[in-house]
Amino acid sequence: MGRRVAIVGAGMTKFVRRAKETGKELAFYAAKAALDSCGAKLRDIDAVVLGSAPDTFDGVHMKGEYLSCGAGAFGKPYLRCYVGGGTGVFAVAVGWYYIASGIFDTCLVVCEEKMSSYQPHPQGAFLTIFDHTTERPLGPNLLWIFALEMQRYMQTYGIKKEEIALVAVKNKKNALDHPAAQIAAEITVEDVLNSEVLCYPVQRLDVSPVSDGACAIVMTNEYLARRFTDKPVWVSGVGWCLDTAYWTNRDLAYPRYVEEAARMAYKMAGIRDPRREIDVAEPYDPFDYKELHHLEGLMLCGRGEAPQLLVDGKTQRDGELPVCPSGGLLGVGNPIAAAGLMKVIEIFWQLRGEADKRQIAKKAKRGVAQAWGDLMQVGTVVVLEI
Amino acid sequence: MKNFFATPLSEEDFKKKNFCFETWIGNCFYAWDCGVAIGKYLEGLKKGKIIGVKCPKCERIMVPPRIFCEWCFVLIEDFVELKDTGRINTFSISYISWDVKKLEKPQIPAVIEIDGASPGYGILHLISEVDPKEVKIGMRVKAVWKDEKEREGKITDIKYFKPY
Amino acid sequence: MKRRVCIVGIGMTPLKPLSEEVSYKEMMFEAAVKAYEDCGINPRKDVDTFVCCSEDYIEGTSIFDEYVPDQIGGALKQVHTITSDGLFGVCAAILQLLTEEFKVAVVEAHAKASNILTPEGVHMCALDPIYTRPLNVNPIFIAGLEYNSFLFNYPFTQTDCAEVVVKNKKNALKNPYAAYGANLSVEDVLNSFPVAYPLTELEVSPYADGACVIVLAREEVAKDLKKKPIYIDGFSFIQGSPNLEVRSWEYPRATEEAAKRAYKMAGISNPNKEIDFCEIDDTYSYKEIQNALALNCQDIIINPSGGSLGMGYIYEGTGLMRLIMAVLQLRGEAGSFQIKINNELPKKALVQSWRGLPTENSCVLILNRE
Amino acid sequence: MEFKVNKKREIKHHLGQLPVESLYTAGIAGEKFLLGLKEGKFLANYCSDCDFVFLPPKLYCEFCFKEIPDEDWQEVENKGILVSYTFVHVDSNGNKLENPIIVGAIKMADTDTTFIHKLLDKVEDIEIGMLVEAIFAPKERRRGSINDIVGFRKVE
Repeated sequence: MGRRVAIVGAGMTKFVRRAKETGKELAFYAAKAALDSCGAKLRDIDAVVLGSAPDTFDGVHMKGEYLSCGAGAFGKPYLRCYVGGGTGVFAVAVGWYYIASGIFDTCLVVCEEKMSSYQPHPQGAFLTIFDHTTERPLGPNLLWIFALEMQRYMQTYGIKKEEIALVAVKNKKNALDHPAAQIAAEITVEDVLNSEVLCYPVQRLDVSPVSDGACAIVMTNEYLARRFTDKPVWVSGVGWCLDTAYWTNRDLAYPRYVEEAARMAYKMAGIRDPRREIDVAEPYDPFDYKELHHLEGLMLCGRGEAPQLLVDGKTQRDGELPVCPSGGLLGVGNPIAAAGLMKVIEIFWQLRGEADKRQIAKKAKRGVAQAWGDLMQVGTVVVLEI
Repeated sequence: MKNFFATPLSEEDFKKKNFCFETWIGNCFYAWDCGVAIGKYLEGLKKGKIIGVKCPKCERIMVPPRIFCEWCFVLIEDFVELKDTGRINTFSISYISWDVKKLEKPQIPAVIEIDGASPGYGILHLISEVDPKEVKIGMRVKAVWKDEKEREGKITDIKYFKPY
Repeated sequence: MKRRVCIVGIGMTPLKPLSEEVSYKEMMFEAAVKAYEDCGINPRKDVDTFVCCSEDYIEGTSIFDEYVPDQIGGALKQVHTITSDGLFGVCAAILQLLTEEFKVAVVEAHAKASNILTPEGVHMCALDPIYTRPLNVNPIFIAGLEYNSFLFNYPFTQTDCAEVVVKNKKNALKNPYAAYGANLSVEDVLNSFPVAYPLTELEVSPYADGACVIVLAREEVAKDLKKKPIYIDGFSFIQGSPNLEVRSWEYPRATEEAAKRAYKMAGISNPNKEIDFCEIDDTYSYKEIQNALALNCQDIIINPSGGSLGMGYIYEGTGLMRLIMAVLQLRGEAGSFQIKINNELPKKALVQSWRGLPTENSCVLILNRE
Repeated sequence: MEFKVNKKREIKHHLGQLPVESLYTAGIAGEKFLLGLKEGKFLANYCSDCDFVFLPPKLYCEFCFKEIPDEDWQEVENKGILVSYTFVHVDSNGNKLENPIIVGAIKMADTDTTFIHKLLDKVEDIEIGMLVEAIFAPKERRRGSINDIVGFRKVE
């Protein structure tokens, strides 16, 4: 194990459907909030990482360059990393390697997404994630791949829609306590099952919204951490893995790329038995079944067993393994890259006991955040501990 | 003390445009080179055939074709003709188009494992000529081709797959 | 740097104006196979992390990083994209190797420039959507403003800049990987179409297709591989401002800052004496002179490969191609365009790149044969 | 490595596009600035920590990240010095232009930035260092956009 890396501060904007701010201004609000949270100034920062998903959302080519001033990168080393939807959590891995390399002592990690710029509907941007020659002419919708994966998952393990709907119910309710949340609500399983069928088996309330927003964290090496905070949270493991682009050649029932990413992160963190050693989890939940799918990929339960954890109430905030106490993407919102970093920030706050009304019942020492992206292809995992 | 900034605009605001803004329609056009493997694939489609490749090392038969095996990392030169039948690996019933417009008649996208390819090797396509309620995972389907004269070497030379 | 990182393998396709015989995947595969053969490794077993450099608008695909793993041997492995020039990707790989969690890293960048039917339309989308794009002017105006400001503020003439074009295109004639070698006169350059005064058509690097892959490794691993490793003594990458109003028009200040840091890391105090040659950004003729000034290395051999003016501009691959050309020289494998310093192979080289308009940034690497 | 496969094919390309239609908000600082232009005014703002005046103004100082307070916004005079210019002979689609578009970088009075816009003078009259001013579109045609300025012209 190389050098220890800490997260010392975090900040985020409110997640909204349409923001008046430019992408740069959103990035600034988040970055500034993160710096302020640990009394840091921009001059204390050695280097900057930006995470942001497709350029077509913001509608700016070379969007990393465009956003750099809002991320505080002027005159500093700066990279924009990009692994589709997995970017938000992956950006923390880049921050980790900035510092663990010994080259930089501090860094600012900023993730931004402004989806509302894309007209007439942001989902149209997803047409072009499909292969230009062999798939795009069929007119695919983003929901197709989710529906195809959900169907495969349900069929393989005999999972019912009612069980999956419980994720949406839990997360939207959890989000009621999140001050940045976009679509927090008290809903029932029936509401989900009766909502409009978009792409069977995916229904309206199974899906996270499109959002604008930004998140940021401040990372330092172990020697500087206590200069900024009394309660540094350590990045004890990071992992990522990209599966083949030929998604129609894979079994979609199980996210093996998440497992590979988790194995990398757990090995680094010295975790042998994740079920016993992880206290709280923020798996990626752009769709309700995804939370379950990812819990399995993270090896926090056996394959096909995640729905039972949920039905038994074990993943509630007062349960054995609280899952998405923030309210997740389904409740807080889904400005793609920013949503991933929001999950890392939630674990950061939970471990420090600063999650206010969302604070989980058990005393948490170690948590995991995970994101996912591309053509159901990439897993990114960060393990934090206090 | 945590602050959460951002100034929300409503759908109404967006309709009325009561804020300063600019619009832009991107002028971004491409002619992607098909190359060896996809070129062969499209030529095959034009002839009413589905072409795959066989890895010389692991002997997996894969579709869509590629000139490398992503698992063995070796060059593939062996193109093989597959059947135009297969079974549904997974499917959906879509009531919206790619740009979120409502569809009168739902589309049924599916991953179809092609006969002759290794198990699990499928392609994305559409299912039709069937009541959506009848579609099942594992169902056998066959390609419905466009007329030979209309085929142009595109994935849409197969109109859709139908149960048989 | 206490722990050292080396370049152990290189692979590239010759640059061409068109490459319609292969797809982008097949082009990347060819470069990757060459790079792995160059150092004798199997990517499925020996590589720990892959970095790909690409931009969605250039590929015409959103979330393009989806389509990179298979053809470089990275499927179900640690692969990520850095949306920047390949040289920045190299920095990302060096940082990862320095963490000691990884032993071998691969960096890939490529361009299918010929596949973009509307390069100007794509480039327009990079301009600020509120303050600059609505003026509806071709982004090349930024180069025109820089060039004019440079000539006004520094003791150089347009002829000096045209000479850069003549030199680089001539160097490219000897380079089998170059697409745009030519024997031109200064007059030919000055009299070519005035794209954005004072910039003429021949002073702009022409687009090309091609792919580059390099393999990096930690010193202890590098020793056991096929080729003599080329050490990285220093590296730095610096961002300027994306806002044109804050941009430095007459001088590439990001290059100066990046150079300062890279020299410090490499322990170089007099680059003109200590470095044997450099491969630097020459996207536009004046850029080579500007960058050499900021790097303080005007007196050494610049762009013996022909630069991007002579070889072709391959978007994010441009910086990586500069690096590969420098590695060929240091290894003594440059053949027809090999340079010698006092009858010996060069020992130290500098490589620098810039991401092109409208950005303001720079990346510098210092290479050492020993 | 050599490809032994036959590379001769009838189908070479697949045509397509990246359909991107965007609506960009001007943002918090941008809106204030553009509404100023609509009134024929140049609003700039000042970072007191960096002693730097931004035009167009910013929500934050990009050098030090200070959020610039309202009291540090000020109107600046419609007058500036040309620091660089270029004649662009290709349009935004790459087609050659008979009459070039002239673009200037202008340092407006009391600001530390260079404002980018078109120049309306004749090619032969333009020189670095000349004093220029913005020509605004007729009031009824202004909508809060950078194009509320038609261009800049030499001050005689």
